Amino acid sequence: MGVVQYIGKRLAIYIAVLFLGLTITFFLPRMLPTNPVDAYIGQIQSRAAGTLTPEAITNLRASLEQLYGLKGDLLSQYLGFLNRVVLHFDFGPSFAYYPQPVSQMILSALPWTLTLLLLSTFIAWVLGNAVGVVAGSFHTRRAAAVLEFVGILLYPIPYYILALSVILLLAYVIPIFPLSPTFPVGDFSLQKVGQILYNSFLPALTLVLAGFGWNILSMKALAVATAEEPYVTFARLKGASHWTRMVRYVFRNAMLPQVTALALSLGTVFNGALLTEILFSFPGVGLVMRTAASSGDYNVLYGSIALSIIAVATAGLVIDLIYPLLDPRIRHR
Amino acid sequence: MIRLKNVVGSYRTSRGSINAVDDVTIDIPDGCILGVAGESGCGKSTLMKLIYGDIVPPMTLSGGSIEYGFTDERGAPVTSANITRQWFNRIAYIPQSSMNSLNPVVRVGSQFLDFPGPDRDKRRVLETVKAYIVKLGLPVETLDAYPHQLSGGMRQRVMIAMATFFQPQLILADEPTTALDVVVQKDILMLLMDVQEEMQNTIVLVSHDMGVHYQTTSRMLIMHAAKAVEYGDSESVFASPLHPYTGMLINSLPTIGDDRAREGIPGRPPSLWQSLEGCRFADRCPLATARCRAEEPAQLDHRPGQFAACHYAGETPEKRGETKWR
Amino acid sequence: MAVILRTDHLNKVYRLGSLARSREVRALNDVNLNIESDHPVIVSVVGESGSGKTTLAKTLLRLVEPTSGTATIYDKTIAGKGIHPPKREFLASVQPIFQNPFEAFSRYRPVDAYLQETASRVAGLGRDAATDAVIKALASVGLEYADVRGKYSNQFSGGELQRVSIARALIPNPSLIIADEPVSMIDASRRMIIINLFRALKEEARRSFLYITHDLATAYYISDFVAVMNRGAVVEFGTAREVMSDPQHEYTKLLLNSIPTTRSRWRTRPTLASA
Amino acid sequence: MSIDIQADPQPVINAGPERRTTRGSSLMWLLNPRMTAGLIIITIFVLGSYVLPFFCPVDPSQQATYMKNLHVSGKHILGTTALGQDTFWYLVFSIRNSLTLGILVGVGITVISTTIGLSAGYIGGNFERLVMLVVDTFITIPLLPILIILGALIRGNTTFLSVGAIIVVFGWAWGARTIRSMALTLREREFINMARFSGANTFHILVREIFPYVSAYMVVGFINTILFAINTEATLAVIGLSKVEVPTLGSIIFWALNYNALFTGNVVWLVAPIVATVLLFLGLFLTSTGFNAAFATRRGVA
Repeated sequence: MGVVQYIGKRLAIYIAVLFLGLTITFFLPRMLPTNPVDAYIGQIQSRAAGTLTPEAITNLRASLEQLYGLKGDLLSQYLGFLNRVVLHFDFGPSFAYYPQPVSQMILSALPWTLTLLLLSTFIAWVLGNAVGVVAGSFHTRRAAAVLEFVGILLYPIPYYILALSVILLLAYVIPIFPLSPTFPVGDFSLQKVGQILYNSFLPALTLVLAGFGWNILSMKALAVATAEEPYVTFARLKGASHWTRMVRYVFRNAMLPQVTALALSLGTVFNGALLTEILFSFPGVGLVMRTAASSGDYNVLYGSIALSIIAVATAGLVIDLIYPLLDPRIRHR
Repeated sequence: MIRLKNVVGSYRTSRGSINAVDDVTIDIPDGCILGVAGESGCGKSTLMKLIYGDIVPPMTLSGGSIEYGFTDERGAPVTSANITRQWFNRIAYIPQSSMNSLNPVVRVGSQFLDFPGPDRDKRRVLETVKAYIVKLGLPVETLDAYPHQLSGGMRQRVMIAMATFFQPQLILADEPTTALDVVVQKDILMLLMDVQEEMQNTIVLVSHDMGVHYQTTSRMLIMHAAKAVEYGDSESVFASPLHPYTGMLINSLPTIGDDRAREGIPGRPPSLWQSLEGCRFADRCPLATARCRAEEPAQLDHRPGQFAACHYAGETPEKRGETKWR
Repeated sequence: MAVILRTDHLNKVYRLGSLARSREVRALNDVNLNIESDHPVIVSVVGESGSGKTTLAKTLLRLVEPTSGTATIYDKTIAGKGIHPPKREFLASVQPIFQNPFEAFSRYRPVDAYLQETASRVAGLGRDAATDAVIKALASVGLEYADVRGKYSNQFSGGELQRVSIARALIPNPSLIIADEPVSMIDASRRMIIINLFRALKEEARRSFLYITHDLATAYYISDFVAVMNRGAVVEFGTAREVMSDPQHEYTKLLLNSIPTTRSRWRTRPTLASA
Repeated sequence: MSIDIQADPQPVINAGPERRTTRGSSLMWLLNPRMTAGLIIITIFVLGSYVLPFFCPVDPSQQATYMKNLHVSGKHILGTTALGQDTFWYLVFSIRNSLTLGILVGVGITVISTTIGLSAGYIGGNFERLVMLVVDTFITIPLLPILIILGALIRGNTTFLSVGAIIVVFGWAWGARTIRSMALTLREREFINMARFSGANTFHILVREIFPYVSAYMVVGFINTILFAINTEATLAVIGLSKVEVPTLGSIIFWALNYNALFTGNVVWLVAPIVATVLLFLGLFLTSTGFNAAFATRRGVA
């Protein structure tokens, strides 16, 4: 398979995934018995203690349907949805912060999420793989078993448990970090940056720990398998040093499936990031979604989902496009 | 001269210990190509590991000694204890599967550099490598290629270039052409012989193909069930084998133009897990007598430089009824 | 005379890559073979890796559909574009023996299950008749039913298992047995046991064999006819004796010259009497 | 496994009849240290959470049964919650409900992913391409945002089981992907052709030839799915989007967080479910990797 075919195939999958993902987002909520308009009208009704007239309700319903793109039959709704999302990146206005456009709200939260996510994923990947390759290369030693045990202990633990444990340990038992973090908004100053870093430490630590365990385990398994490859045996018989074998032979080869696995697990990593944001009140997309969910701000929810799908699919695409640079078997054919 | 004295190589497993190479004593003269033949499981690969010094658990050199007859940089004699420091220096190894023995994600050229050589200047070494591979009939571009871009024959040439680059005194080749087609196999074997003739070093070649041995070797070692059963000049081993096993091995496969019926060798080598008495070939041997089953034959020189471990090796072929297996 | 095997302009083209940059590999290039005989025969197809010999075998076994052309076995056209012989009839007339016997049986099923199934599903025998057929087939390859029954593939040696595999192929009395490198995974010292078995089965069970191999010497030893393949094409065809002792095609000569025999040396080797 | 040609690093290859193992019915080979540790933990959790409720004096989710925020004592092993529930009993019911959900979802997902994965891998062609596209989409798109919107929409009008159903809808893809790639390699194996020439049809091949090779993975996949399901429900519950009235490992934390257990000093309310979750997940994970390792060793892979 040449590079051109590789890229072409990957792009086709990307477009298909985006299309399918957006379609699922569109149809799933519409298959549920409740719809946002009814839910919202119900909310207003109960607030107004049932004093709304039927005409008022009809008017309200019409304007809400307009707002949510629920007008017309399912097909025209669907086409309208795709048209707005794909061509204009428009999700309508937020309801809770009317008339602020949803896209603007999400885009201002996105840098927070991306910084937290990219940084912690990168650190977890590098640290986890470094520890994993050492554990795998020396898998007969006792120390390697200890390293692997760290992975076993960390890997199955859900994000929310990690987050709470981190809070309990580093903010409650040993109170070095704030129990309820606050993130300043507005113009940046040096002091604010410091405050942000200080408050972001625990959420970042949570994400690093979660990714760390997974990377250790899977890299260790890959490294053990790679170390059995004839080319590593031959390198040893050539008299190549331990370091050369571990880095140039085992790691260079075992890294490739790890990159692919990272691209595949981005969705899960992203989930974790959203959840962590919610638990730490970190002002990213996750928190926006949580707030929107409790106030019934459905446009914001739809927008965040669409954006999440686009972001994760694009990140996966980027990783897969970098892949040929790492694997000469795809690059040179 | 490389001297193997009563060499025993064992594997330790949860079921106990077995000797995969059992009491092998041979002198390998300098400047020869020694062929090692035998069925799978006879211990030929274990013997190679022992000579190469690749002794890692569960395998151990549990008896005997190996003297290499050459010295290290400081003039001290090389032994099993320090042979690993001579890897790809005084002693080199050509593996079976060139396909998988090169790192798939690193260019061929830089794989010439990741073992410690006498010269630390990588650029200068690379220039020498270039000149050398051209001499071995490979294009210069080979060094910039990745392994998957080379054909099987080219890869095996690269392996030979790597193994012979530092002009080692001893080269071990474990089934170096098994994975190749016959036409390429001939090329590679010829190249190996050329290199050996020029460098006048010693090559130990393991192969299951008696034809390969006949074409390339000057001395032959035949192994059966961890024992050395025959050792001598190839010419003489092929022309008039002393051990019935050697004769059967040579004649186990048909030859074009020869219409005699072939039977192969009946039975299988005995399991090394059980205690073995007498000759280990007795159960498969058409000549075996009660003495063979009771008494283990000693390695006896029946001709100058040719020994066999068979009670009846000294008898004339007619008397031994050689027609039974030829 | 019956047509044992005939191929008419058999072609197989594999397309690698996709629309952007495709590469064609011609695995079979206009293969025309015609073997007629009144007696069962052993036909060898010899060639190096990539010569197309395995593709030919797979085409005849209907595991690969030819791009064009047809193949006929014992007067029945069995392969070609759009040709679908009745499944049972096909299985009863052509049976395979595979290269690696350990790969040819599932590790999770006793090997005799495959024999039983062949007897009941392909040969269409009832329960008792099927068992009889299995016993008979095993006996003809020198194995006892009691030693095979209920055992899994890892409980056999390679040679034994290959014989079980041959016994299975014999059960429906196929006209042609196609053996793709059946001895390459078996220790050199014991290959002749299988090779001689083919010869004996040809004489006694009156089966024809198509023996696919890279080993010219064993092909010479058992074959009636030999086809030499190179790059998808049959470059030389004839009786084993003709082809091997008086090769016409340059490629056949090259192959024969490259075999390391124990009869004459490529070049003289120094002896060590002097050393 | 090759018989010849290959070198003889392990002289065992040619060892005689001793090597021939007979298939015993004993499953002792499975018990490596990891698996043993995992099974012990799981057994304790399963027995504890399914048997103990029979001895429970009251409905643990009933609020104001006891005094609020009582400390750990002989009467209340883990104290009481800010809602006046006994923390220990609430936790026991939580574990039981989470486990039940996990097992039900695990069964559902295993059946669906095996069916889809096997058929896609074996049948191949355009069918496989289409299935894989859907699978890749389900794997790539982040699940949590979708669960959040579904949770927001159906909150209040849902049953605990419909939460499980949603998890099944979004959870089958990973397993299907793994099983499909296994079926894909199995399809090329020679014994499939052997079965075909022995007269087997597609259904026989899927069930008799391919399934046994996949079944070991299914056990691993099933356990991992239990982890996934418990985790997903708990995640939703923690942010208040599951049926939080039902005691689960997530909802207990939701209430603890909502009533600021840390500030009020009722740390046990928060720590107890965390410890329970970590132990349970560790047990499940050890069992699945232990099982995997035992199987790999037996097949000579590792």
